[in-house]
Amino acid sequence: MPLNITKEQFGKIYEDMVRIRCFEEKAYELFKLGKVVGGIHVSVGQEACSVGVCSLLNENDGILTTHRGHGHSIAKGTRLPEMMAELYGKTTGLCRSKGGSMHIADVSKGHYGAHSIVGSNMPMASGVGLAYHFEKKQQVVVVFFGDGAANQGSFHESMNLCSIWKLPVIFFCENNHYASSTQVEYASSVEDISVRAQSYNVPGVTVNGMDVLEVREVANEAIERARKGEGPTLIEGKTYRFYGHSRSDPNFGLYRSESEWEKWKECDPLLVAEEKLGISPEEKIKHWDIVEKQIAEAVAFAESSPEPSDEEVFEDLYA
Amino acid sequence: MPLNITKEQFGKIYEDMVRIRCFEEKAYELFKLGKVVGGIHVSVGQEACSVGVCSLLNENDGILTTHRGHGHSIAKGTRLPEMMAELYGKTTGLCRSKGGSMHIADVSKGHYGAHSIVGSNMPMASGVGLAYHFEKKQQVVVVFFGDGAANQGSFHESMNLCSIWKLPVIFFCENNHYASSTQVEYASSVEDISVRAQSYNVPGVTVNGMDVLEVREVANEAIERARKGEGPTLIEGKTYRFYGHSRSDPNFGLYRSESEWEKWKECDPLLVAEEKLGISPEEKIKHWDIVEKQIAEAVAFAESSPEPSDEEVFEDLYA
Amino acid sequence: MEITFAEALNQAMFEEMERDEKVFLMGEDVALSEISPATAGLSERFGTERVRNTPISELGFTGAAVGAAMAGYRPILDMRRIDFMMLSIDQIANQAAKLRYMLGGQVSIPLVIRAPEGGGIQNGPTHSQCLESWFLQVPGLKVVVPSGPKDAKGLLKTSIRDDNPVLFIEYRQLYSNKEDAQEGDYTIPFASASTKKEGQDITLIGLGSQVKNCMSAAEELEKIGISAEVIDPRTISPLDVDGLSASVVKTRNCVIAEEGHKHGGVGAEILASIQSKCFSSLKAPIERVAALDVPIPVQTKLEKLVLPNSEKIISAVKDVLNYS
Amino acid sequence: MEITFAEALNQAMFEEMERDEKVFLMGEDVALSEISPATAGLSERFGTERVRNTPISELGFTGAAVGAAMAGYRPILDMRRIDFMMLSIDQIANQAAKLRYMLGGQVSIPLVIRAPEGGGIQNGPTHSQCLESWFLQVPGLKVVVPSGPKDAKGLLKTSIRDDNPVLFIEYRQLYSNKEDAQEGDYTIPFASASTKKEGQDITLIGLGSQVKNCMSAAEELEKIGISAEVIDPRTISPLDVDGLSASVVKTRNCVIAEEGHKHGGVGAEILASIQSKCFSSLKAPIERVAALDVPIPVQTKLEKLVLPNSEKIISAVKDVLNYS
Ligand SMILES: Cc1ncc(C[n+]2csc(CCOP(=O)(O)OP(=O)(O)O)c2C)c(N)n1
Ligand SMILES: Cc1ncc(C[n+]2csc(CCOP(=O)(O)OP(=O)(O)O)c2C)c(N)n1
Ligand SMILES: [Mg+2]
Ligand SMILES: [Mg+2]
Repeated sequence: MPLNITKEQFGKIYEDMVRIRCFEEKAYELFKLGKVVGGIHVSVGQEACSVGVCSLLNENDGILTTHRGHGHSIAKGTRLPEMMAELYGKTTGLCRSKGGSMHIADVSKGHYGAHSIVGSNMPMASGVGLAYHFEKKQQVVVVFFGDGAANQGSFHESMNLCSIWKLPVIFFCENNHYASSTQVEYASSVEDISVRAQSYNVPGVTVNGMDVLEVREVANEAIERARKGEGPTLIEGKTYRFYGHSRSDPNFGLYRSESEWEKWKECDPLLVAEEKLGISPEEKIKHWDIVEKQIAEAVAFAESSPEPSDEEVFEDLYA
Repeated sequence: MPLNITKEQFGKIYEDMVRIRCFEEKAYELFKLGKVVGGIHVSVGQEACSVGVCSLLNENDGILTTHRGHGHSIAKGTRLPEMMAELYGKTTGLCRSKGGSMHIADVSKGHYGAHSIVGSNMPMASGVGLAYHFEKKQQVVVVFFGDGAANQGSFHESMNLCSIWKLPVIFFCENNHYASSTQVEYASSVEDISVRAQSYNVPGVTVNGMDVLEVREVANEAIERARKGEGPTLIEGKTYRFYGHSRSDPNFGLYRSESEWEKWKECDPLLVAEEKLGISPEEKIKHWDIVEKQIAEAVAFAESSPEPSDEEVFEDLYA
Repeated sequence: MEITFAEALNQAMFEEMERDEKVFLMGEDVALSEISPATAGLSERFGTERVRNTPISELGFTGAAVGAAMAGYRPILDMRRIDFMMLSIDQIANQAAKLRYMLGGQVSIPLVIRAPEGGGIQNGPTHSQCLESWFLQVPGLKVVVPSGPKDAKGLLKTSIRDDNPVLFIEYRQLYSNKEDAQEGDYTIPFASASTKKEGQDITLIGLGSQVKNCMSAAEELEKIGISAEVIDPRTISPLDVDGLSASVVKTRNCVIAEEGHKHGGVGAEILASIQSKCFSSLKAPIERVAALDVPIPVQTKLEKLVLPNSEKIISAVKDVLNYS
Repeated sequence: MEITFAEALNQAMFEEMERDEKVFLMGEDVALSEISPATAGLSERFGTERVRNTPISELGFTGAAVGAAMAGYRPILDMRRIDFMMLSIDQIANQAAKLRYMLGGQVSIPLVIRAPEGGGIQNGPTHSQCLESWFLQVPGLKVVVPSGPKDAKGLLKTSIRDDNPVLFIEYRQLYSNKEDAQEGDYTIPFASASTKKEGQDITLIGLGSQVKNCMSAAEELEKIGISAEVIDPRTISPLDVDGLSASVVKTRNCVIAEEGHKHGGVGAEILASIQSKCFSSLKAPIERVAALDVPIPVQTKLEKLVLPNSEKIISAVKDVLNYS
C-alpha cells in the first residue's frame, strides 16, 4: 500500500516532532534547575524516528521504549501534563512518581512503558505481540531500542521468537552511534545493525533516521507486513543525539568530536522535515506556538501538582 | 595451508571415532545397568564433528563442551579411566565425582569442561580466548554447542564479543536437528545456523557433520584464521544423534520418525570414515581391539575405584 | 481420590485453562505429553497455541510471558528447573515484580512461573538448587512452596487466579508422592500456614520437600515421648508469621527445615520473623536444618550428606530440647 | 591521608594492576576516565587491553571474565550497578562459584565482581537495589561489603588476591565519603568484623551504607545516656559470627541495619546465626532495620520513606531497650 499523506498529516507529523523537541529542551532546562527527580536521557536529534514510526500507529497498537523514551512517548500520544508531572515527582505523574523518566508509560494510549534495563523491552514486546497474535485484531507493537541494546542477548532471543511465531512486532533500532561513551564501531561487529535480520529470516533495512518521511516509508512496509501476520521486521534508523548521554557528559569534546557533532546538526530532523514536508514559515510559527503553549501547560500542571502522600509508598505494589 | 594427512593420522582419526563410539555404547549400557550416577547424554552419531575438529588441535589448545560432551572430551585426549570413574561416581573421577557426566573436564589436556547450562559455555570460551589473546602463543579454543543453544542470548553476545576483539575462538554448532524433543525447524528461524555468522561479520559455514574429513577441512581453515589473529568462525555441522536425548526417550517413535532415523543411520560417520579414510578390514579389527581393551580397562578402573570419603564433600570448594 | 503431586499440578492447569481462555502455558518441550506428567495431555486438549513450546531462550520467553501478561493474558511458565531461571531473573525481578509499582498501577502482571527444583535425584550442582530464598527480596512477587498434592492443586489454582506474578516452587522429589485430594475446584489462600500434625513439645516448620521429613521425624520422636507439631508455611511471600508464631508460642521450641542452603536460606527469614514474636516464650534458640553450604554433588552418597533429612531434624530437635 | 571511597577503589586497583600483570579490568565504559572516579586514570596507565570496554552484554562479558579466570588471569569486572547482574547471574552463581567444586578442584576462579549498588540518589526501582542477600545462598562465592574508604581499599586488595570469585559490593552513596587511610599496600582479612565504636548497652550491626547511620544513631543515643557499640561485619560470606556474637553477648541487645529489603535480607541471616550463639544473653528480640518491602521509588520523599536511616535505627534501639 503506497503511503498517501495529506497536508493535514504533514502538519501533524511536523508538530509532533516539534512537540518532542520542545518537551526535551524544556525537560533538560528543568533538569538543570533541579526540578526533575532522578536523571533524564533526552532524545533531541532523534525525533524523525519516533514520529516517523508512531504516526503510522493506531491507538490500540503498542509501543515499548527505553531510558531515552520521551520522544516515542509523545509521538504515541502520551499525555504531556502527566508526563511532565512524572519528571517532577508528583502524584499526578503517569507512574505516580514511582518510575520517573526512565519508566514513562501511558497504557491507555498503547504505551507499554519505557524500560530502563537496556534490552529488557524486547522480550516484553514479543509478549505484547503474542497477545495481539492471540487477539487477531491486526494490532502491531513497535519496540524501540538503541545500538547498544542490539548487543544484548535479549535482542537475539526476541528476534528469533518473533520470527518463528510470526508475531506482529517491529524492532526499531535507533542507532545514534553511541551507547553511553562507547562507539557503535567498537561495540558492534557489524556496520549496519539491520543485517542482523538475516539471522532470523526476516526483512532488515537501514534508513536515514534523520528523515521522517523515509522512516515512515520503511516503517509502513513493516507495519503492513506485521498486520498481515507475516511477522517481524528489523529497522535501523541512523541518527544522532544532539545532547550528551545523560546528566553529566557534554555534547562533544569527551568521546565525540565537535566536527562530528556539527556534521550531524546540519541534518537536524526538524530542518529536514520542514523542507520535505513543505512547512511554510507561517505554519512553522503556528505549530511552535501551539506546542509551546502545551508545554507551558504541562509545566504548570506539574508545578501545581502535589507530591505523593506518605501512604502512597505502599500503593500499587499488588493488584 | 592445505590439509596434508598421513596414513598414520588416518588411523588415529578413525580410532578416535571408534573410541567415542565404544565409550558411549558402553556408558549407555552401564547406565541401564544402574552403574552410572546421574544422567548421561550420549553422542553416538556425532563422532565426525568432535574428531574432525579436535584432531587439529594441540594439547595447549582449549575446548569447552556441553551436556553431550563425552565425544569432544575423548577426541581432545581426556583420560578414559578417570572419565569412566566420574560416571561411576568414584573419587578417582575427573571431577572427584562431584560434577558427573555433564561436567567432564580434563584441564591438563586443555579441556575446560562440559557445561550443563545450555549456552553457558560460549561466554566462558570467549574468556579462554581472551586469555589466549593476552598470551600471544597462537592458541585457539573451540566451543561446541547444539542447535538449541544457538537460540540462547549467550550465543549472540559471545559471537559479537569474539568478533570485535578478534579472539581465537571457533564456534562449532552440532546441529543434530533436535533440542530435546524440539525440532530445529520449529525453534530456529533459519535453516542453516551458520548464516548467523553474518550478524558478526565473521565467516560462517555449514558442513556435513557426518563426514570427518569435510569437518576437518572446514575446521582447519577456521583454526588457521584464529591462530593468525583474524578472529572467530562459526561452523555448523549437520548431524544426528542415534540415541534419544537422555535417559528415557526412545531412538524414534516419539518426536522423530523411524524413517528419518533410518536415513541418518545410513550415513553413520564411522561407515563414512572407513570408506573415505580407506580403512581396511584388518585395520578396522586392529583399531576396535585396541579401543575395546582401553574401554575395558577404563571400566575396570572405575569399578575398582573407591567412592569418595565423607570428608570430600567439603573439599574443592575454595582454592 | 489419590493423586500424585504431578497430577495435582496437571489437574489445576487443566481446570484453569478450561475455565479461563486467557490462561496459557509456555516452556521448553511442554507440548510433548511424554515429557512430564505435570503437563501431559494439555497440548492435546488445548492445542499448541495455548500449550506452546519455546526455543531454549529463557530470557526471551520469560519476558514474552511478562509482556503477554501486561497485555491482558495469564501465562503460566514451565521453567523445567529453577536453576535455568538465573538466565531470566531480570525479567522476573527487575520487570514482572516491579512493573505495576513502577508504572504507578497502570498494569497488572498475572503470571505464574512454575519452577521445579531441588535435589535427591543425582542431578548435580546446576540442576538441584533451591533458589526460593532469592525471591523473598523481591517485593511485588509472591512465592508459593507446596509440600504435597492436595496443597499443590489448590495453591496452583490460587496462583493462576492471582493478578500478580507468582513464583510456584515444585520440589521434584515430590512429583510422584501421592495423597488424597478432593476432586474439582478448590483454592487455598496465601499466607495461611497449615498444621500438618499437632504436638506440644516442639514446632517443626518444614518447607516444601522437608515437610515429609518433618513428619517422619515427628513419628520417630513420638516413639521417644516427644510430641512435635509440624507446620508448613505454604507461602513464603507473603509469610504467615502469626500462624507460625502461634505454634511456637505454644510449644516454646522450634526447628526449621528446608532444602536450600543454610547460609541465607528461607529459614533465616522465618527464624528472624518469629523470634521477634516468640522471644519470651522460647526455651532454646531456634535451630535450622538445611543443605550444607556446598554445591549439590552428583554423587549419591555425597548428595545425601549435603541434603537435610529426618535424622538431621531429629538431631536438631534433641539439641534444642537439651539446650541449657 | 584523606581519600574518598572511590579513590580507595582506584588506588587498590591501580596498585594491584601494577603488582600483577594478570589482573585486568572489564566493563561498560571503564576505559573512559571521566565516567567514574573509581576507574579514572586506569586506562591511561594500563592501556585499553587491560582496561577494556565491553559492549552492553552483561552475560557475555561476565562469562568471558569467568573463562579468562579459568585460564589463569585475574579479571576485575565493573558492573556499574548490581541491578544489571540479574542478566549475568548465571555465569556467577551457576558457573564461577561452582566450577572449582564441580570440576573436582581442577580450576580456580580468581575473579572480582565490583558491584556498585544502593539507593538514596533517586535512581528508581531498577537502579537502586541491594542484592547481596541473594549471594549468601551461593557457596563458592565470597561476598564483601565495605563501609568506608579505609576498609574498601584493604578489602579490595584482599579480594583481588583471593583465588576465588569475590562479589565486592560498593554502596554508591558512599563513593564521595572521605576517611583517613594509610597509603600504599595493606590488606584486610575476610571474616573479621570491625568494631567501629565501643559501647555497653546495645550492639548495632551495620552493613555497608548503614554503618554511618549506626554511627550517627550511636552519637544521638549517647546524648540520652545509651551506649551503643557499632560493629561492621565487612564480609557476609564468610561471616564473622563469633566476632558479632561476642559483642552481643557483652551488650545483651542488638539491632541490625542494612539497606536491602527486610524480608529475606542479610539481616535475617545475621540474626539467625547470632541468636543461636547469644540466646541466653539476649534481653530482647533482635530487631532489624532495613528498606521497606516495596521497590525503591524514584521520588525523593518516597525514597526516603523506604530507605533505612539513623532515626529508624534509634527507634528500633528504643524498642529493644524498652522490651519487656
Ligand atoms: C542492562 C543494562 N546495562 C547497562 C545499563 C546502563 N546504561 C543505560 S543507557 C546505556 C547506553 C545505552 O545505549 P543505546 O542502547 O545505544 O541507547 P542510547 O542511550 O544511545 O539511546 C547504558 C550502558 C542499563 N541501564 N542496563
Ligand atoms: C539453560 C538451560 N535450559 C534448558 C536446559 C535443559 N536441556 C538440557 S539439554 C537440552 C537440549 C539442548 O539441545 P541442543 O543445544 O540442540 O543440544 P543436544 O542435546 O541436541 O546435543 C535442554 C533443553 C538446560 N540444561 N539449560
Ligand atoms: Mg545509542
Ligand atoms: Mg540438538
